[in-house]
Amino acid sequence: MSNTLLWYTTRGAGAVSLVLLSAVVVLGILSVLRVQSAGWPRFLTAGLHRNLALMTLVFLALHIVTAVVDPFTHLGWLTAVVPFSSYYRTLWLGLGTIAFELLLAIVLTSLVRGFIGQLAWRVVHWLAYASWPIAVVHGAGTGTDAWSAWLFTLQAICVVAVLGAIVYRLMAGNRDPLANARSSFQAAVDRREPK
Amino acid sequence: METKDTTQDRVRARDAAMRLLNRLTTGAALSALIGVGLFGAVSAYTIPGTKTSSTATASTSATSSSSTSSTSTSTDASSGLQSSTTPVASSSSSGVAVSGGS
Amino acid sequence: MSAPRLLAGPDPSVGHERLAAHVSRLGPLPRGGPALVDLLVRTELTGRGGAGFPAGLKWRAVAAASRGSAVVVVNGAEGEPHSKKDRLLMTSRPHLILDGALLAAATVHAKQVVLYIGEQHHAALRSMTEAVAERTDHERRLVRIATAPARYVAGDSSASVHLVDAGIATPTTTPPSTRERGVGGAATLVQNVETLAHVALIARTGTATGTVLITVAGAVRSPGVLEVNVGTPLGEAVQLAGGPSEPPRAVLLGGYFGRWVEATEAWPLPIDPIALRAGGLSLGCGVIGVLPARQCPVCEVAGIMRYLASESSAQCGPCFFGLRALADACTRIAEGGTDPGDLQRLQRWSGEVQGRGACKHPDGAVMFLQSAMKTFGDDFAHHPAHVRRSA
Amino acid sequence: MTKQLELVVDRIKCDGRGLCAEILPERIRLDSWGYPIITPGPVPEHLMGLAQRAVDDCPVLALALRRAEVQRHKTR
Repeated sequence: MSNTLLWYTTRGAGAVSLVLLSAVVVLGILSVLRVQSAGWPRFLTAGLHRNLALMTLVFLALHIVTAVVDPFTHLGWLTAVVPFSSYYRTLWLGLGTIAFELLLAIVLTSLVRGFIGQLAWRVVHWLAYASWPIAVVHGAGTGTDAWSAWLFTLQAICVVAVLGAIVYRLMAGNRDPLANARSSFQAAVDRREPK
Repeated sequence: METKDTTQDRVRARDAAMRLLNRLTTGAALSALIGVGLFGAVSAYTIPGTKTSSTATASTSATSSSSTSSTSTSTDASSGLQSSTTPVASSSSSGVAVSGGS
Repeated sequence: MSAPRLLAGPDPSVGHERLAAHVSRLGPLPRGGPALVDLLVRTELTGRGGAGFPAGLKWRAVAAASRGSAVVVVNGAEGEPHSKKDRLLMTSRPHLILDGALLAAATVHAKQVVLYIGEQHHAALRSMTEAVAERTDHERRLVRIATAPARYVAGDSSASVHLVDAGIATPTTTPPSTRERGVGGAATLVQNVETLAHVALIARTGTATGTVLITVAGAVRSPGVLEVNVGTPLGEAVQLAGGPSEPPRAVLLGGYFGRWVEATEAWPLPIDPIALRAGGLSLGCGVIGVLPARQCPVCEVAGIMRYLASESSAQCGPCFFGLRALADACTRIAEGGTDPGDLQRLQRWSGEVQGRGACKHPDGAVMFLQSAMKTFGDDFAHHPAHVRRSA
Repeated sequence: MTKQLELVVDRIKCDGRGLCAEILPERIRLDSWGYPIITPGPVPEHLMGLAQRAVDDCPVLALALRRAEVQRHKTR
């Protein structure tokens, strides 16, 4: 396999991973918002969210493996595992490693959600809001052509989509119809000692 | 409030949505694969100076994508922006390979 | 009347019977153990908190799951709006309750006894606190007091365990039942105060007490708590409470989770937890509420349904939304007159709510409504619009 | 004897997202307020895959497959 082909594959897979990850985040938010319509049941959003998340891992693996095995890099596998261990572009590559590891944690905990329990799963899942921006910064900060028009456009689309979804979520409030009544009742019967 | 749909209707809707989910997932996977080729090729064209020979390597996929006009305009834009980084290109090619475009 | 009664001894109105008087009147506390469980099973003592579960079976289950670290929760929350008998017992016979609790602790191998008392029952809290202080060091170390919020569901056994554990008196999902996994994960016996007082007497005499505490409320001349022999006709109990203060229409038997019975059918009913259960009724928490003929039953039912809906802890959707929908439909009929659509909705929603909560709150409310619609069928079917009662 | 599993829902955890009823309408329907009503009894073998999927896809982990109660009479 040609080195240059590896190099282009790394970049292509990286760009695709960012698009997929952004789509996964948007779908996750749409799930929480209980979006549905005729012909689009809620489990479709959830199923797509899960399938695309697994797909993101596949393309990230492609991104990382092609980068590491590229003989020009001399980076070694350590860079893929330990953040900020790279001699080159320490910060930007380190962010990429962190984003990947957070995502891996999110996916792995989701696969064993039944064992670790809903609360632990939720806490880890909130890391999505850390993983995604770190990945964006990694993509924007690294690469000689990071600010080339096509990548910039791609990143802009992803950022707008996710930020839009986040704003929508914040404005929509809690979609659990019981949330308010439940918390006010609990406040009424809460006899915990004030600490 | 009343559920007019029979169980049969809801089973049909479920099956249709399951098929849609499979189609969307397959479509996403294919698009992603094509995307890797496309973005790889685009990046090959947009990186100035380095690896003129590499363009030929990627040309099979690149030729198909180069027909899009946006690619050619982005080439101009990036080459303008990248001019300052050009001297580093030869040494950075290895680094770029790791970090490139995620 | 051979067997001793719960309220024998000094007049309950004078307050808490001191430990010395209690011991000299009834003798020392016998030992707990498997024999006591057999005795409770034989005497067919049932829980007096409302559910009416056989005490002996419950003790046996907790003892089996105990592993030496069980907990006894003495349920004196008494959140039922018209019930007063648990309070009267706590303020007048605290040592009878403590005796029963200590017997339970010894029998199920408990290392902790929690007195769970409604925080609005100030006199009961004071009396129980003083009674604990009169006990031996060993007993005092075993017992502690936790206050229950003044809410209907706070009396649920899982809510009492949740309060003791986490400080929040909301019911939790069962199974696991509190008998298997209660306070701190240990097997827990949650037992009503009256039930434990009966145990204290049964353990001493070896026979059933043969009495039951009831609260007669509503349209009677002197409403209040009575101790009657099991089997006493309901009409006789109402006479003991001074008799109806005006022509009666119906009786609500067992409190807000209870059943409505037309007055004429109610008078011959025996006040006997087991016999009533066999007849599809329930003594529940012992409340006997007399509804006067002058009052509109539909309006009364609508008011109680609104109360029960507001007392949902809003943890389970079917209970919270279902009871609200049922209460709203009752209120529409009460205020706007009968609408056949609402009658149908009451039936359909009742079916959708029943059995679909973590605790029995929705079930109790639906049973109450179902019995009301059966007993007051004509009133529901022909309720006029905009009734303004000058009562 | 094959293992008999039945669907149970934790009423307190359930917040009425409704995915389970979409995935397994054969056994689960929603009440007037969007909360699942589950057909009692063991899940037939040919629906086990979908039942497991409904369990896995519940966003709040409120649905579970438990060994069916031995008792023959159903209270409800």
